[in-house]
Amino acid sequence: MIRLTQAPFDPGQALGDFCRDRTETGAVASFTGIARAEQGRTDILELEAYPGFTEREIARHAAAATERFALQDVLVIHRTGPIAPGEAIVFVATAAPHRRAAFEACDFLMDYLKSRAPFWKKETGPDGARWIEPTDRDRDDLARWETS
Amino acid sequence: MIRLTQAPFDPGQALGDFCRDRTETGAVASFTGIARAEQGRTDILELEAYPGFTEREIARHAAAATERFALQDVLVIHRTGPIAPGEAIVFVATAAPHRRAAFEACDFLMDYLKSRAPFWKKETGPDGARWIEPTDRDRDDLARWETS
Amino acid sequence: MARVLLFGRLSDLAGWRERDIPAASLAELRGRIATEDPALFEALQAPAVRTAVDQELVSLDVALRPDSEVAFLPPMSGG
Amino acid sequence: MARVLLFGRLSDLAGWRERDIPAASLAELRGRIATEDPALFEALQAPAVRTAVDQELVSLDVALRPDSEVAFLPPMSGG
Repeated sequence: MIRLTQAPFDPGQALGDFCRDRTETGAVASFTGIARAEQGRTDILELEAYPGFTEREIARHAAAATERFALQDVLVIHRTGPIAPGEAIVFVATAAPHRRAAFEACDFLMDYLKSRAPFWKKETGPDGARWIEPTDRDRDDLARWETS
Repeated sequence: MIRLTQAPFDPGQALGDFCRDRTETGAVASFTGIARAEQGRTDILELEAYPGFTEREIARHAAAATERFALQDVLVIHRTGPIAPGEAIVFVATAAPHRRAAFEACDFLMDYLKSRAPFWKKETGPDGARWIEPTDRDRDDLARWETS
Repeated sequence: MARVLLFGRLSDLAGWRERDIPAASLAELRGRIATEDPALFEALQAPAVRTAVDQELVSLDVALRPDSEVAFLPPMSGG
Repeated sequence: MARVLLFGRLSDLAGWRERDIPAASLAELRGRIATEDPALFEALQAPAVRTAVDQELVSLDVALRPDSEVAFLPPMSGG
Protein backbone atom coordinates (compact mmCIF):
# COMPACT_ATOMS: atom_id res chain seq x y z
CA MET A 1 0.00 0.00 0.00
CA ILE A 2 1.15 3.53 -0.79
CA ARG A 3 -0.06 6.37 1.37
CA LEU A 4 0.70 10.11 1.21
CA THR A 5 -0.30 12.08 4.27
CA GLN A 6 -0.24 15.75 5.24
CA ALA A 7 -0.71 14.83 8.90
CA PRO A 8 2.02 13.46 11.18
CA PHE A 9 1.95 9.66 11.45
CA ASP A 10 3.35 7.18 13.96
CA PRO A 11 5.86 4.72 12.44
CA GLY A 12 5.31 2.41 15.41
CA GLN A 13 1.60 2.17 14.68
CA ALA A 14 2.41 1.52 11.02
CA LEU A 15 4.86 -1.31 11.84
CA GLY A 16 2.51 -2.85 14.40
CA ASP A 17 -0.34 -2.95 11.87
CA PHE A 18 1.97 -4.26 9.14
CA CYS A 19 3.28 -7.16 11.28
CA ARG A 20 -0.12 -8.23 12.61
CA ASP A 21 -1.54 -11.66 11.69
CA ARG A 22 1.43 -12.79 9.61
CA THR A 23 2.03 -16.49 10.14
CA GLU A 24 4.13 -17.12 7.01
CA THR A 25 6.21 -13.97 6.80
CA GLY A 26 9.36 -14.60 8.80
CA ALA A 27 10.96 -11.24 8.08
CA VAL A 28 9.80 -7.62 8.17
CA ALA A 29 12.36 -4.90 7.49
CA SER A 30 11.45 -1.26 7.97
CA PHE A 31 12.96 2.14 7.50
CA THR A 32 11.82 5.37 9.13
CA GLY A 33 13.19 8.68 7.89
CA ILE A 34 13.00 11.44 10.49
CA ALA A 35 13.36 15.20 9.92
CA ARG A 36 16.59 16.43 11.50
CA ALA A 37 17.01 19.75 13.26
CA GLU A 38 20.66 19.91 12.06
CA GLN A 39 21.64 21.69 15.29
CA GLY A 40 19.18 24.50 14.66
CA ARG A 41 20.03 24.92 10.98
CA THR A 42 16.66 23.53 9.93
CA ASP A 43 13.41 24.81 11.37
CA ILE A 44 11.04 23.25 8.91
CA LEU A 45 11.11 20.89 5.98
CA GLU A 46 8.50 21.17 3.28
CA LEU A 47 7.68 18.28 0.98
CA GLU A 48 5.74 18.80 -2.22
CA ALA A 49 4.22 15.92 -4.18
CA TYR A 50 2.31 15.69 -7.46
CA PRO A 51 -0.93 14.10 -6.25
CA GLY A 52 -1.92 11.05 -8.26
CA PHE A 53 1.33 10.95 -10.23
CA THR A 54 3.48 10.56 -7.10
CA GLU A 55 1.45 7.66 -5.69
CA ARG A 56 1.42 5.92 -9.05
CA GLU A 57 5.16 6.25 -9.56
CA ILE A 58 5.85 4.86 -6.07
CA ALA A 59 3.37 2.03 -6.65
CA ARG A 60 5.22 1.13 -9.86
CA HIS A 61 8.50 0.86 -7.96
CA ALA A 62 6.88 -1.03 -5.08
CA ALA A 63 5.57 -3.54 -7.66
CA ALA A 64 9.06 -3.82 -9.18
CA ALA A 65 10.53 -4.46 -5.71
CA THR A 66 7.83 -7.03 -4.99
CA GLU A 67 8.74 -8.95 -8.11
CA ARG A 68 12.51 -8.57 -7.83
CA PHE A 69 12.71 -9.63 -4.17
CA ALA A 70 9.65 -11.93 -4.09
CA LEU A 71 8.01 -9.86 -1.36
CA GLN A 72 4.81 -10.87 0.36
CA ASP A 73 3.83 -7.28 1.10
CA VAL A 74 5.11 -3.72 1.04
CA LEU A 75 3.97 -0.49 2.69
CA VAL A 76 5.13 3.05 1.93
CA ILE A 77 3.92 6.07 3.90
CA HIS A 78 5.24 9.50 2.90
CA ARG A 79 4.53 12.87 4.46
CA THR A 80 3.85 15.95 2.39
CA GLY A 81 3.57 19.60 3.46
CA PRO A 82 5.47 21.18 6.36
CA ILE A 83 7.33 18.76 8.65
CA ALA A 84 8.93 19.71 11.98
CA PRO A 85 12.26 18.25 13.23
CA GLY A 86 11.70 14.90 14.93
CA GLU A 87 8.65 14.02 12.82
CA ALA A 88 8.71 10.98 10.54
CA ILE A 89 8.97 11.87 6.83
CA VAL A 90 8.86 8.42 5.33
CA PHE A 91 8.17 4.87 6.42
CA VAL A 92 8.84 1.78 4.31
CA ALA A 93 8.13 -1.78 5.44
CA THR A 94 8.74 -4.99 3.47
CA ALA A 95 7.58 -8.52 4.29
CA ALA A 96 9.26 -11.68 2.98
CA PRO A 97 9.79 -15.27 4.09
CA HIS A 98 13.51 -14.59 4.78
CA ARG A 99 15.49 -11.62 6.00
CA ARG A 100 17.86 -10.97 3.07
CA ALA A 101 14.98 -10.23 0.67
CA ALA A 102 13.18 -8.04 3.20
CA PHE A 103 16.32 -5.98 3.93
CA GLU A 104 17.35 -5.58 0.30
CA ALA A 105 13.88 -4.58 -0.87
CA CYS A 106 13.57 -1.97 1.88
CA ASP A 107 17.01 -0.56 1.02
CA PHE A 108 16.15 -0.56 -2.72
CA LEU A 109 12.87 1.30 -2.15
CA MET A 110 14.53 3.91 0.06
CA ASP A 111 17.24 4.54 -2.55
CA TYR A 112 14.49 5.06 -5.11
CA LEU A 113 12.47 7.35 -2.84
CA LYS A 114 15.55 9.45 -2.02
CA SER A 115 16.59 10.20 -5.58
CA ARG A 116 13.85 9.38 -8.03
CA ALA A 117 10.39 9.58 -6.44
CA PRO A 118 8.35 12.66 -7.39
CA PHE A 119 8.86 14.78 -4.30
CA TRP A 120 10.43 18.18 -3.95
CA LYS A 121 11.96 19.09 -0.64
CA LYS A 122 12.64 22.56 0.73
CA GLU A 123 14.52 23.25 3.94
CA THR A 124 13.91 26.48 5.79
CA GLY A 125 16.26 27.64 8.54
CA PRO A 126 17.67 30.86 9.98
CA ASP A 127 19.65 31.34 6.73
CA GLY A 128 16.57 31.15 4.52
CA ALA A 129 15.11 28.44 2.31
CA ARG A 130 16.78 26.04 -0.10
CA TRP A 131 15.61 23.17 -2.32
CA ILE A 132 17.29 19.85 -1.60
CA GLU A 133 18.28 17.74 -4.58
CA PRO A 134 19.72 14.22 -4.61
CA THR A 135 23.36 14.04 -3.56
CA ASP A 136 26.11 12.13 -5.39
CA ARG A 137 25.85 9.63 -2.57
CA ASP A 138 22.14 9.16 -3.30
CA ARG A 139 22.93 8.57 -6.98
CA ASP A 140 25.68 6.09 -6.13
CA ASP A 141 23.33 4.27 -3.78
CA LEU A 142 20.71 4.00 -6.51
CA ALA A 143 23.26 2.78 -9.07
CA ARG A 144 23.90 -0.32 -6.92
CA TRP A 145 20.56 -1.74 -8.08
CA GLU A 146 21.05 -1.29 -11.79
CA THR A 147 20.97 -4.58 -13.64
CA SER A 148 23.19 -4.77 -16.67
CA MET B 1 19.38 -1.52 25.05
CA ILE B 2 19.21 -5.32 25.10
CA ARG B 3 16.06 -6.98 26.37
CA LEU B 4 15.15 -10.67 26.65
CA THR B 5 11.49 -11.36 27.28
CA GLN B 6 9.42 -14.49 27.90
CA ALA B 7 6.22 -12.56 27.13
CA PRO B 8 5.03 -11.61 23.64
CA PHE B 9 5.98 -8.05 22.67
CA ASP B 10 4.69 -5.61 20.07
CA PRO B 11 7.35 -4.56 17.51
CA GLY B 12 5.22 -1.52 16.64
CA GLN B 13 5.33 -0.30 20.22
CA ALA B 14 9.09 -0.89 20.28
CA LEU B 15 9.68 1.10 17.07
CA GLY B 16 7.35 3.92 18.18
CA ASP B 17 9.24 4.29 21.47
CA PHE B 18 12.61 4.04 19.73
CA CYS B 19 11.78 6.80 17.20
CA ARG B 20 10.29 9.22 19.72
CA ASP B 21 11.99 12.58 20.42
CA ARG B 22 14.82 12.12 17.94
CA THR B 23 15.63 15.43 16.30
CA GLU B 24 19.11 14.52 15.01
CA THR B 25 18.67 10.94 13.93
CA GLY B 26 17.55 11.01 10.31
CA ALA B 27 17.43 7.25 9.87
CA VAL B 28 15.97 4.35 11.84
CA ALA B 29 16.19 0.86 10.34
CA SER B 30 14.42 -2.03 11.99
CA PHE B 31 14.02 -5.74 11.57
CA THR B 32 11.27 -7.91 13.02
CA GLY B 33 11.60 -11.68 12.90
CA ILE B 34 8.26 -13.48 13.10
CA ALA B 35 7.64 -17.17 13.87
CA ARG B 36 6.34 -18.94 10.77
CA ALA B 37 3.70 -21.66 10.76
CA GLU B 38 5.42 -23.27 7.72
CA GLN B 39 2.03 -24.40 6.41
CA GLY B 40 1.26 -26.34 9.56
CA ARG B 41 4.71 -27.92 9.84
CA THR B 42 5.53 -25.82 12.91
CA ASP B 43 3.21 -25.56 15.88
CA ILE B 44 5.57 -24.01 18.34
CA LEU B 45 9.08 -22.64 18.43
CA GLU B 46 11.04 -22.73 21.65
CA LEU B 47 13.97 -20.42 22.30
CA GLU B 48 16.45 -21.10 25.06
CA ALA B 49 18.93 -18.48 26.26
CA TYR B 50 21.73 -18.50 28.84
CA PRO B 51 20.53 -15.70 31.13
CA GLY B 52 23.22 -13.10 31.81
CA PHE B 53 25.65 -14.55 29.27
CA THR B 54 23.25 -14.10 26.35
CA GLU B 55 22.49 -10.45 27.14
CA ARG B 56 26.18 -9.70 27.62
CA GLU B 57 27.21 -11.33 24.35
CA ILE B 58 24.52 -9.39 22.45
CA ALA B 59 25.54 -6.16 24.19
CA ARG B 60 29.13 -6.76 23.08
CA HIS B 61 28.02 -7.06 19.45
CA ALA B 62 25.68 -4.09 19.74
CA ALA B 63 28.64 -2.05 21.00
CA ALA B 64 30.77 -3.30 18.07
CA ALA B 65 28.01 -2.28 15.62
CA THR B 66 27.68 1.10 17.31
CA GLU B 67 31.35 1.76 16.79
CA ARG B 68 31.66 0.29 13.30
CA PHE B 69 28.62 2.12 11.89
CA ALA B 70 28.73 5.23 14.14
CA LEU B 71 25.25 4.55 15.47
CA GLN B 72 23.41 6.93 17.73
CA ASP B 73 21.39 4.16 19.35
CA VAL B 74 20.53 0.49 19.10
CA LEU B 75 17.76 -1.68 20.53
CA VAL B 76 17.53 -5.47 20.56
CA ILE B 77 14.51 -7.33 21.92
CA HIS B 78 14.56 -11.14 21.83
CA ARG B 79 11.90 -13.60 22.94
CA THR B 80 12.72 -16.72 24.90
CA GLY B 81 10.51 -19.67 25.80
CA PRO B 82 7.64 -20.99 23.66
CA ILE B 83 6.63 -18.81 20.70
CA ALA B 84 3.50 -19.35 18.59
CA PRO B 85 3.40 -18.76 14.80
CA GLY B 86 2.78 -15.09 14.01
CA GLU B 87 4.49 -13.84 17.18
CA ALA B 88 7.60 -11.68 16.96
CA ILE B 89 10.80 -13.52 17.92
CA VAL B 90 13.30 -10.70 17.54
CA PHE B 91 13.31 -6.96 16.99
CA VAL B 92 16.38 -4.89 16.14
CA ALA B 93 16.35 -1.13 15.61
CA THR B 94 19.32 1.09 14.75
CA ALA B 95 19.49 4.90 14.70
CA ALA B 96 22.01 6.91 12.68
CA PRO B 97 22.23 10.28 10.99
CA HIS B 98 22.00 8.65 7.52
CA ARG B 99 20.25 5.62 6.10
CA ARG B 100 23.20 3.52 4.83
CA ALA B 101 24.71 3.17 8.33
CA ALA B 102 21.32 2.38 9.91
CA PHE B 103 20.54 -0.32 7.31
CA GLU B 104 23.97 -1.94 7.41
CA ALA B 105 24.13 -2.02 11.20
CA CYS B 106 20.68 -3.61 11.43
CA ASP B 107 21.62 -6.22 8.82
CA PHE B 108 24.96 -6.90 10.60
CA LEU B 109 23.25 -7.40 13.97
CA MET B 110 20.64 -9.75 12.51
CA ASP B 111 23.35 -11.86 10.84
CA TYR B 112 25.08 -12.09 14.20
CA LEU B 113 21.87 -12.96 16.07
CA LYS B 114 20.97 -15.65 13.52
CA SER B 115 24.20 -17.57 13.66
CA ARG B 116 26.28 -16.57 16.66
CA ALA B 117 24.14 -15.25 19.49
CA PRO B 118 23.67 -17.64 22.45
CA PHE B 119 20.20 -18.95 21.70
CA TRP B 120 19.06 -22.49 20.99
CA LYS B 121 15.95 -22.96 18.94
CA LYS B 122 13.70 -26.00 18.82
CA GLU B 123 10.82 -26.40 16.40
CA THR B 124 7.94 -28.68 17.31
CA GLY B 125 5.42 -29.80 14.71
CA PRO B 126 3.30 -32.82 13.82
CA ASP B 127 6.52 -34.71 12.96
CA GLY B 128 8.10 -34.12 16.36
CA ALA B 129 10.76 -31.73 17.62
CA ARG B 130 14.07 -30.70 16.09
CA TRP B 131 16.86 -28.28 17.02
CA ILE B 132 17.53 -25.60 14.42
CA GLU B 133 21.17 -24.76 13.73
CA PRO B 134 22.58 -22.00 11.52
CA THR B 135 22.32 -22.76 7.80
CA ASP B 136 25.13 -22.37 5.25
CA ARG B 137 23.25 -19.28 4.11
CA ASP B 138 23.44 -17.85 7.64
CA ARG B 139 27.18 -18.51 7.74
CA ASP B 140 27.68 -16.91 4.31
CA ASP B 141 25.66 -13.89 5.42
CA LEU B 142 27.81 -13.50 8.51
CA ALA B 143 31.05 -13.86 6.51
CA ARG B 144 30.14 -10.68 4.55
CA TRP B 145 31.10 -8.62 7.62
CA GLU B 146 34.50 -10.13 8.25
CA THR B 147 37.24 -7.58 7.97
CA SER B 148 40.53 -8.84 6.62
CA MET C 1 -5.15 25.15 -23.84
CA ALA C 2 -3.31 23.25 -21.15
CA ARG C 3 -3.17 23.32 -17.40
CA VAL C 4 0.50 23.83 -16.54
CA LEU C 5 1.93 22.75 -13.19
CA LEU C 6 5.33 23.77 -11.84
CA PHE C 7 7.01 21.94 -8.95
CA GLY C 8 9.90 22.59 -6.59
CA ARG C 9 12.29 25.39 -7.48
CA LEU C 10 10.51 25.99 -10.81
CA SER C 11 7.44 27.46 -9.12
CA ASP C 12 9.66 29.64 -6.90
CA LEU C 13 11.41 30.87 -10.04
CA ALA C 14 8.23 31.57 -12.02
CA GLY C 15 6.22 32.94 -9.12
CA TRP C 16 3.29 30.65 -9.88
CA ARG C 17 2.42 27.04 -9.39
CA GLU C 18 -0.47 26.38 -11.70
CA ARG C 19 -1.72 28.23 -14.80
CA ASP C 20 -3.73 27.72 -17.98
CA ILE C 21 -1.72 28.42 -21.13
CA PRO C 22 -3.21 28.02 -24.60
CA ALA C 23 -1.13 25.62 -26.77
CA ALA C 24 -1.85 22.71 -29.11
CA SER C 25 1.46 20.95 -28.49
CA LEU C 26 4.25 20.80 -25.97
CA ALA C 27 6.55 22.61 -28.41
CA GLU C 28 4.05 25.44 -28.78
CA LEU C 29 3.67 25.63 -25.01
CA ARG C 30 7.45 25.91 -24.55
CA GLY C 31 7.48 28.65 -27.22
CA ARG C 32 4.89 30.67 -25.34
CA ILE C 33 6.80 30.30 -22.09
CA ALA C 34 10.02 31.40 -23.88
CA THR C 35 8.27 34.64 -24.92
CA GLU C 36 6.63 35.37 -21.59
CA ASP C 37 9.38 34.25 -19.18
CA PRO C 38 12.80 33.55 -20.71
CA ALA C 39 14.29 32.62 -17.32
CA LEU C 40 11.64 29.95 -16.76
CA PHE C 41 12.09 28.68 -20.33
CA GLU C 42 15.83 28.38 -19.69
CA ALA C 43 15.20 26.46 -16.46
CA LEU C 44 12.80 24.07 -18.21
CA GLN C 45 15.47 23.22 -20.81
CA ALA C 46 17.79 21.70 -18.19
CA PRO C 47 18.19 17.97 -18.87
CA ALA C 48 17.37 17.15 -15.25
CA VAL C 49 13.89 18.68 -15.60
CA ARG C 50 11.37 16.07 -16.71
CA THR C 51 8.00 16.68 -18.33
CA ALA C 52 4.76 14.81 -17.72
CA VAL C 53 1.67 15.17 -19.90
CA ASP C 54 -1.51 13.87 -18.33
CA GLN C 55 0.64 12.30 -15.62
CA GLU C 56 2.79 10.30 -18.05
CA LEU C 57 6.46 11.18 -18.55
CA VAL C 58 7.22 12.27 -22.11
CA SER C 59 10.56 13.00 -23.74
CA LEU C 60 9.49 14.19 -27.20
CA ASP C 61 6.96 16.74 -28.43
CA VAL C 62 3.33 15.66 -28.02
CA ALA C 63 -0.03 17.16 -28.98
CA LEU C 64 -2.06 18.68 -26.17
CA ARG C 65 -5.82 18.35 -25.79
CA PRO C 66 -7.83 21.30 -24.41
CA ASP C 67 -7.92 19.67 -20.98
CA SER C 68 -4.35 18.37 -20.96
CA GLU C 69 -2.26 18.70 -17.80
CA VAL C 70 1.43 19.48 -18.32
CA ALA C 71 3.79 19.18 -15.36
CA PHE C 72 7.45 20.29 -15.26
CA LEU C 73 9.40 18.26 -12.72
CA PRO C 74 12.80 19.43 -11.46
CA PRO C 75 15.18 16.87 -9.82
CA MET C 76 13.22 14.83 -7.34
CA SER C 77 14.12 13.96 -3.78
CA GLY C 78 11.87 12.29 -1.27
CA GLY C 79 12.48 10.54 2.05
CA MET D 1 32.70 -28.92 42.40
CA ALA D 2 31.12 -27.10 39.49
CA ARG D 3 27.61 -26.26 38.46
CA VAL D 4 27.30 -27.68 34.93
CA LEU D 5 24.74 -26.30 32.46
CA LEU D 6 23.74 -27.97 29.19
CA PHE D 7 21.92 -26.10 26.42
CA GLY D 8 20.00 -27.01 23.29
CA ARG D 9 20.35 -30.55 21.99
CA LEU D 10 22.96 -31.37 24.67
CA SER D 11 20.39 -31.31 27.48
CA ASP D 12 18.00 -33.44 25.38
CA LEU D 13 20.84 -35.93 24.86
CA ALA D 14 21.92 -36.04 28.52
CA GLY D 15 18.43 -35.94 29.99
CA TRP D 16 19.39 -33.12 32.35
CA ARG D 17 19.91 -29.39 32.10
CA GLU D 18 21.79 -28.47 35.25
CA ARG D 19 23.88 -30.55 37.67
CA ASP D 20 26.65 -30.25 40.23
CA ILE D 21 29.71 -32.32 39.33
CA PRO D 22 32.84 -32.37 41.52
CA ALA D 23 35.96 -31.37 39.52
CA ALA D 24 38.95 -29.09 40.08
CA SER D 25 39.50 -28.38 36.40
CA LEU D 26 37.67 -28.49 33.11
CA ALA D 27 39.77 -31.50 32.05
CA GLU D 28 38.79 -33.38 35.19
CA LEU D 29 35.14 -32.48 34.61
CA ARG D 30 35.28 -33.84 31.05
CA GLY D 31 36.88 -37.02 32.40
CA ARG D 32 34.04 -37.57 34.84
CA ILE D 33 31.46 -37.00 32.12
CA ALA D 34 33.32 -39.47 29.87
CA THR D 35 32.97 -42.15 32.57
CA GLU D 36 29.35 -41.45 33.43
CA ASP D 37 27.93 -40.69 29.97
CA PRO D 38 30.17 -41.52 27.00
CA ALA D 39 27.56 -40.29 24.50
CA LEU D 40 27.44 -36.87 26.16
CA PHE D 41 31.25 -36.75 26.34
CA GLU D 42 31.39 -37.51 22.61
CA ALA D 43 28.89 -34.74 21.88
CA LEU D 44 30.87 -32.23 23.98
CA GLN D 45 34.03 -32.97 21.95
CA ALA D 46 32.47 -31.66 18.70
CA PRO D 47 34.38 -28.55 17.58
CA ALA D 48 31.10 -26.62 17.20
CA VAL D 49 30.37 -27.00 20.93
CA ARG D 50 31.78 -24.10 22.90
CA THR D 51 32.53 -23.98 26.59
CA ALA D 52 31.99 -21.09 29.00
CA VAL D 53 33.39 -20.98 32.52
CA ASP D 54 31.79 -18.39 34.77
CA GLN D 55 30.14 -16.95 31.66
CA GLU D 56 33.40 -16.43 29.77
CA LEU D 57 34.21 -18.53 26.71
CA VAL D 58 37.32 -20.67 27.18
CA SER D 59 39.19 -22.81 24.68
CA LEU D 60 41.84 -24.44 26.88
CA ASP D 61 41.73 -26.26 30.18
CA VAL D 62 41.09 -24.02 33.19
CA ALA D 63 40.93 -24.58 36.94
CA LEU D 64 37.47 -24.60 38.49
CA ARG D 65 36.57 -23.00 41.81
CA PRO D 66 34.00 -24.72 44.08
CA ASP D 67 31.30 -22.32 42.86
CA SER D 68 32.30 -22.27 39.19
CA GLU D 69 29.62 -22.43 36.53
CA VAL D 70 30.49 -24.44 33.43
CA ALA D 71 28.22 -24.18 30.38
CA PHE D 72 28.40 -26.33 27.25
CA LEU D 73 27.02 -24.45 24.25
CA PRO D 74 26.06 -26.27 21.04
CA PRO D 75 25.78 -24.29 17.76
CA MET D 76 23.76 -21.16 18.43
CA SER D 77 20.89 -19.75 16.44
CA GLY D 78 18.69 -16.87 17.44
CA GLY D 79 16.29 -14.64 15.56
